[in-house]
Amino acid sequence: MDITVHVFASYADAIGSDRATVSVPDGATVGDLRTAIAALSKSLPPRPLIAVNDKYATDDVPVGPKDEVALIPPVAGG
Amino acid sequence: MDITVHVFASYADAIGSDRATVSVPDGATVGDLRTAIAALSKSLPPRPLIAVNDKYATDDVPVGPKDEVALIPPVAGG
Amino acid sequence: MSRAALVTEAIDMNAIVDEVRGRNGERFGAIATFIGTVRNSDGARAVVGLEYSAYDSMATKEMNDILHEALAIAAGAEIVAVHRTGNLAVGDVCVMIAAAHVHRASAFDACRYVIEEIKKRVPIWKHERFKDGGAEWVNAHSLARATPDHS
Amino acid sequence: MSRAALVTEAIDMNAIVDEVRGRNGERFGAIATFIGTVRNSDGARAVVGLEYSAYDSMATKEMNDILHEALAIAAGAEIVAVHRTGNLAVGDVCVMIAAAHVHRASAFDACRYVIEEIKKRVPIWKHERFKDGGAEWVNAHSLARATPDHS
Repeated sequence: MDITVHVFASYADAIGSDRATVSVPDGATVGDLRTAIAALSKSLPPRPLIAVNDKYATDDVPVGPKDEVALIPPVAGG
Repeated sequence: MDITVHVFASYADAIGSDRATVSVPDGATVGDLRTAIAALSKSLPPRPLIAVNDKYATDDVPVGPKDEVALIPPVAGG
Repeated sequence: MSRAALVTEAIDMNAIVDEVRGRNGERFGAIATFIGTVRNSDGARAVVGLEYSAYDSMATKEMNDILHEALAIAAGAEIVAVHRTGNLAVGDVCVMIAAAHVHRASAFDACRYVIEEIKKRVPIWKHERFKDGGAEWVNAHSLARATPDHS
Repeated sequence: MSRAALVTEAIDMNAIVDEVRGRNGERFGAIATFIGTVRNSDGARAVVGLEYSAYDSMATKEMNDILHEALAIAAGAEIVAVHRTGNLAVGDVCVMIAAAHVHRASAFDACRYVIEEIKKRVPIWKHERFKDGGAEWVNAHSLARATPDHS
């Protein structure tokens, strides 16, 4: 299945877009997604932080095409 | 010697004045003064807090007629 | 009513203090605030301005989660937390927290908790523009390194 | 310039924040404030107003001593502390501390230190007027007991 990922800030600069589509097997988890996303650019860290439906997600969380998935660079608010 | 003491807030209410004069021997200390002041009213505590020249003073501090002496009730600023 | 929000307009400090004080400002007694402003330098480099961007929906959710955690720490508090996004100039207020409580220790604790957690968790990013013509994502130096697993 | 003072007029919160921020508010990044207001009750009794009185010369000296101690804790901070005296209504601001620093931890520490020490040491007294017609010196209950030796 294809998962569309929102990409922000320095990571968007790294891949040249604020959106990316990655293919993962049906039944994939956040852990699988991280590996697939890291392969998009050498400038991304090997295990980038992922949010699913506005929540930081651990590797065991399942993802599907209806989930809102985002790639979260180190935050710098405040 | 006579020492004039500034009296504030609840202590002023207790003695009915914002100023009191107490007699202590020449060479007296804050400790002597506390005892003399406490005797002014039964509503005063036995060892009221004393400031000499705008500074909280311990019993060993000597006092003279030129010092500014004040009787300090429990503070309640802020 | 406690609330947390991203805002794009300038932050009015007096209005936020008045908001946590309530209509007559009479219930609480103690208000602690934190105000963050844009500094004119980052290390040795002179800053001329910056842009905050956010993952809006998640940032708003995280800020509200933080608020609820703070209200659990300081029961009965009234807390407002706002973070500005967009282009800011040096000296502009970028974030403000105000926490009102009957007891000052709780007001301070709530205020401090909210700003510390915002800095740790809320998906907001800062792009600084330098006097030397350069520009940089703050913390972008960690991009090439392994990002710690925050989860 | 850091400063501490007793004031008789209303406290302008925005003006004090602007004062510690400096002319362009650009040096510090972090400002912590504490604002104390007159509450509408003291325990079960409804308060209608109060009067703060002070031993002016000593209160000013103590507040400045406290400021210098805070500046030793948070080197490089800019701190303003003002305490109002006279008759105040419910909701009025009675005390405000603002501490600006490059680092937020130091801004919070300085702000907190100043308000805690003001409450402990500065010769200011509070005479509350109650809705039931009564009036009382706050803490006056300890008058008949032995006052602890603070020296």
